[in-house]
Amino acid sequence: MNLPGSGILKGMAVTAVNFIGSFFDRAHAKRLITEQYPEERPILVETSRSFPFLVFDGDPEKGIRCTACKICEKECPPQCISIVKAKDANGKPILRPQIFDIDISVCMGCQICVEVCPFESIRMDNIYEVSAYDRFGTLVLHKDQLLKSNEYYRQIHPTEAAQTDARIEAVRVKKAAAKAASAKAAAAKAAAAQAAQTQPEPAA
Amino acid sequence: MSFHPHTSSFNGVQGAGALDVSLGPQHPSTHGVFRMNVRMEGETITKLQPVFGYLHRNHEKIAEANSWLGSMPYTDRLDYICPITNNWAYARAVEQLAGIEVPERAEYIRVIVGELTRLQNHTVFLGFILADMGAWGSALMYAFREREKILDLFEWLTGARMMVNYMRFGGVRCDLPVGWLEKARAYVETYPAFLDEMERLLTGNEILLARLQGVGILSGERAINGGLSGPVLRASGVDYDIRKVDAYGVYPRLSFRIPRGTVGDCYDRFMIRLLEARESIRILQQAFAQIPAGPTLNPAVKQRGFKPPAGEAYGRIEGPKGELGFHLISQGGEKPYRYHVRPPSLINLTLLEEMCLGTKIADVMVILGSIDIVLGEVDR
Amino acid sequence: MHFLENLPLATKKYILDLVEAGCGWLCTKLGIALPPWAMPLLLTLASILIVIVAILAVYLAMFAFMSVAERKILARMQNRYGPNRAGWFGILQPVADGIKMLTKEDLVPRGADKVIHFLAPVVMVAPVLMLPAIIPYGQGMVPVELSAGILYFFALGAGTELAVFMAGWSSNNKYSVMGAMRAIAQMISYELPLVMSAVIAALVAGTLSPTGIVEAQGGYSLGFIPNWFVFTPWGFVACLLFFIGALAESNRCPFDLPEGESELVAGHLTEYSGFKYAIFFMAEYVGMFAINGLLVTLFLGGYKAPFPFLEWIPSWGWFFGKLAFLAFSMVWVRATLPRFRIDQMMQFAWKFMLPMSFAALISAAAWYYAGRGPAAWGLSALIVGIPYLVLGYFCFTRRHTADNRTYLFSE
Amino acid sequence: MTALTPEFVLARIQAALPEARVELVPNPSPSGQHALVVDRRDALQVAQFLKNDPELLLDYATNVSGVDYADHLEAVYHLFSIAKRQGPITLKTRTGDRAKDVTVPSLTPVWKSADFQEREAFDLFGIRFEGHPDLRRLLMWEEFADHPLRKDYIAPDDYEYEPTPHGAIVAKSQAHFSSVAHPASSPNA
Repeated sequence: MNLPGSGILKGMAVTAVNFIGSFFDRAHAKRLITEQYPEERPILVETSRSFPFLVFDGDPEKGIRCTACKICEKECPPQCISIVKAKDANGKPILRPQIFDIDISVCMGCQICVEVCPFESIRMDNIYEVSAYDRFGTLVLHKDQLLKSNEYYRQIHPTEAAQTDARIEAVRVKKAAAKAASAKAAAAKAAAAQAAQTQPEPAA
Repeated sequence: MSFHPHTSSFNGVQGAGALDVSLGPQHPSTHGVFRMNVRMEGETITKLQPVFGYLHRNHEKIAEANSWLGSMPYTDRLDYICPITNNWAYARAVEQLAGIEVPERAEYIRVIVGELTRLQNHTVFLGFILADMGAWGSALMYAFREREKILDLFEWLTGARMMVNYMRFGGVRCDLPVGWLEKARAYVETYPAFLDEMERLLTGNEILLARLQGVGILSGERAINGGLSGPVLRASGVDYDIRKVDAYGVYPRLSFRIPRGTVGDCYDRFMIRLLEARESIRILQQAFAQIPAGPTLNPAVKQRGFKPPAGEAYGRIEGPKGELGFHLISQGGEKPYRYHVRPPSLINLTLLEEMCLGTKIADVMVILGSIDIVLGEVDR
Repeated sequence: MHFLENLPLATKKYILDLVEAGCGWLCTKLGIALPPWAMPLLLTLASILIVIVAILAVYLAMFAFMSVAERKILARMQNRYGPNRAGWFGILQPVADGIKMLTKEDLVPRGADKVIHFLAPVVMVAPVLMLPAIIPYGQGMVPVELSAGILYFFALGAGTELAVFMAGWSSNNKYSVMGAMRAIAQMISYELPLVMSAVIAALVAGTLSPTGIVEAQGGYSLGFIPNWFVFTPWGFVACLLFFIGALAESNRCPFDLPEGESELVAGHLTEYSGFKYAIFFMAEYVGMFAINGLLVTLFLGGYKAPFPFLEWIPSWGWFFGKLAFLAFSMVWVRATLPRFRIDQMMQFAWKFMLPMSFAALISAAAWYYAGRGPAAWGLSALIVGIPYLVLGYFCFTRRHTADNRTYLFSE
Repeated sequence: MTALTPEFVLARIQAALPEARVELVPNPSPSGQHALVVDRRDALQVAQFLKNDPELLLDYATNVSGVDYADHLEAVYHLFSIAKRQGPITLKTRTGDRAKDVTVPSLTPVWKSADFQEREAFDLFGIRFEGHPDLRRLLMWEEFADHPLRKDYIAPDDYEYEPTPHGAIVAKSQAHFSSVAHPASSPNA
């Protein structure tokens, strides 16, 4: 049987230990784990994700990977993506978005768009300071704001970017081989090779 | 609304000394926007009526408009304290519906993240019930300190601390990053020390004992009839844990015990969580040792445009708060025909009035805290 | 050493000399001949004013410091940083809080009784600011030397109950009324053990004068143990009872039922905002310092040093040091303990604290008449120890222990 | 968990309550959770039997959900037995139609756990549970008229839409808040 009051004393010993311990936790590992935000910034882990962005290679206009296939628009659970296909001078649709908007006030960062994209073109960013004064205008990101280079992608998600690059490279090699084959083959055969080139599903 | 400056505002008084108070939806300790209409005589509760719906967003309707995969991130937002187990319950229901096999490694990963989620839920519970009792946040802050470390693990694994969107039909979205297992194992090693600290701080404390023991007693029979589940059910002495009963995943290969109480009061509910957390550590240690290499996602399952065969299924898991089930009806299309969540938080409240009658208003908060609800799941 | 010890009194004397000289100079300049009674009267008034200003300044400074220190200490106990943005280490936080409080809109509910709603903070703060008058802060540093100082203190302290009830009732809010009801029940219940334990000290010291009680605790036994009352069995118990009673009287955790954040939102303060809230807040803290000051006076040897070789530290330094320790303890308790339930709180007062205070009273008498020697010490310890175990068993252990539970495990 | 087949349960019911109208509805899904559809007039009796029969002891009704089919509404109960650790048994009751004849008996007197869930089904589907002790809306507010989870439910446009770049929604919100100029609406609206 415990003396009445001993439990309270035991509890007070715990708070006292934490009180003193918090002054000796220089590494901020055990007790004082709070980050002093504007001065200390969190070191994000590689996989950390926030909002989507569009990857381009080299030139932001020509190197854009997105083909405006609208799969992400369809699959996005909160329906925050909006895409309009670009048209050439004759009014014929081309495989490039004219408009690509993501409303990040609606976006919930689930990265389903990333998983469903067959062209490795939409990826998750890790920015976290995206506040704005205007709820309606500023939080809709347009194409020019969304486009970020592959180098940036490699920088924020190195492992994932390396895997993506490898996949793209594999597809490119395959394509080149197919092209070489098709150059040799007859024109009729070329059409068949074209069909085989459809991109594989990305591994989810 | 009429305004009478010199009359009392105590409307709806029934009999001498009765006082109707609406506790919530804005109240410091209703765990969100929960509301209870309470009738009191003095401070003793004579009637209690929970009012729901302040966080209602018709999750089920949204899911019926979304693809099967598209509902996965929404399940994160049901019980936002433990999103991974919500993912798991949904994935398991869909896997039952479509008869999908899950690779072994994925099952182990699910057990690991699921038990980590249980750890963090029970940790946070310990803090919140103390806050409900008016302890000025020490236990809560220690709990959040530890939860932070588990959330860091989740962020590393899934990319997000809370809204993980991690499970997929037939596995998990991505494999464990290099070094994750070691970090997680090292963390789990430190966890018993934290539990010891919490026990030193709490379990002997006379005020805490007086506040918890004998409050809100619930018999096992009533608990079963009321459909209660999880730690609340087991605290009432019912030996029922879906991890054992349904033996889903790789749980049959892991050895762990199911603690259950003998009295069924708030103290038992409190202690059951502590004991369960210790069992979770055992499960985690075994899972760390046993996890095999291999694929983490069944390659036969097409996630995008997923179309399960027509039919219906009820799949459930033992979530940290109780039985989390999904009742799904497919008509073979890309969207669920019916998607129903069996929310443990809501159904555990069924007997709230029964537990609270005759207790003091301060006890109501403790009983509510001991049930451990999350409004995201109650109101959906 | 002597300079520091005498600093407050010397300052006062210096100011009075200035006043006297200044008045004399003014009179000769204006050619007025003062009547012989005028100058002593003037000096008395000046002296009173100086003391009032000094007390207010010290207590308000302590309040300001405490409001930030409490949050910092609490934060550290909870592994947080606490306020550290306003000024150096958050030292300007009280200023920021004050500006915020003053510029906040002063809301009065429509259905409130506006006059009483306004008067409640005034009624609260007036007696509380009068409490510090009788506490001896140092050697010869008593603002008002009252021979019945203890009586004065408790008589005034009871006034806050009225204010709390006024606040709760006038707000016309159910939470507020419930908080006020709780406050009345709590304060009246805890006044008894509080007064009883003060009576013990007064009985042994043989005086109701605070200075007399402090002087009764002077000297050392065996050359190094100070004769403070807290170092006797009865005094230790009475000191603890007084500390618990002080927690309850100043509505601090675990007796913060009137405010009962998790149940009653903010109790009687629910409908107060802005400056009125700040007044309540201030009154609470000043009241806390005053009652802790009394505790220091009654049991912790007032301004006496704990060891002979530490007597070079000025006496008022010791007083405020002890006060700081008590304030820290209150924060420490607040960081650790959950709140009582209303019935448990009442039971604790009437079934545990009151009998214990009687036991301490008898124990003190036994100690007094058995000659204060080791035998008296043992007898006195027995007289408080047995009731403690018996009452502790019946109040807590019999009903609530962690040991009487078994948990079944199934594989 | 020991498998408790619906066929077995059906046989038990028919043996004990020969006049009860219960039929087995197969479930084509791999889950194999075949349902027992009970005529609503016999539902309470059957439920009592299921709960108390010593072979079944289905004492734990975990889940109650409503379903909206083209011609009727359905209340689905998932029953387990804690005592015998078996289940689930899917029990269904059906309303006559979707408009007028929407009553089914409440099983709350048998399983208290159905209390909130039947209220939810009443709220979201409009199934009237007869004999429910306190049949009120659970999630929507009392004055709300419709039943949101019905397939023919039309979302009202009297609340503020979150603006998205999507033309249809933007147009709808603009129609409602015609005075609000909407920056996101320019390309697609």
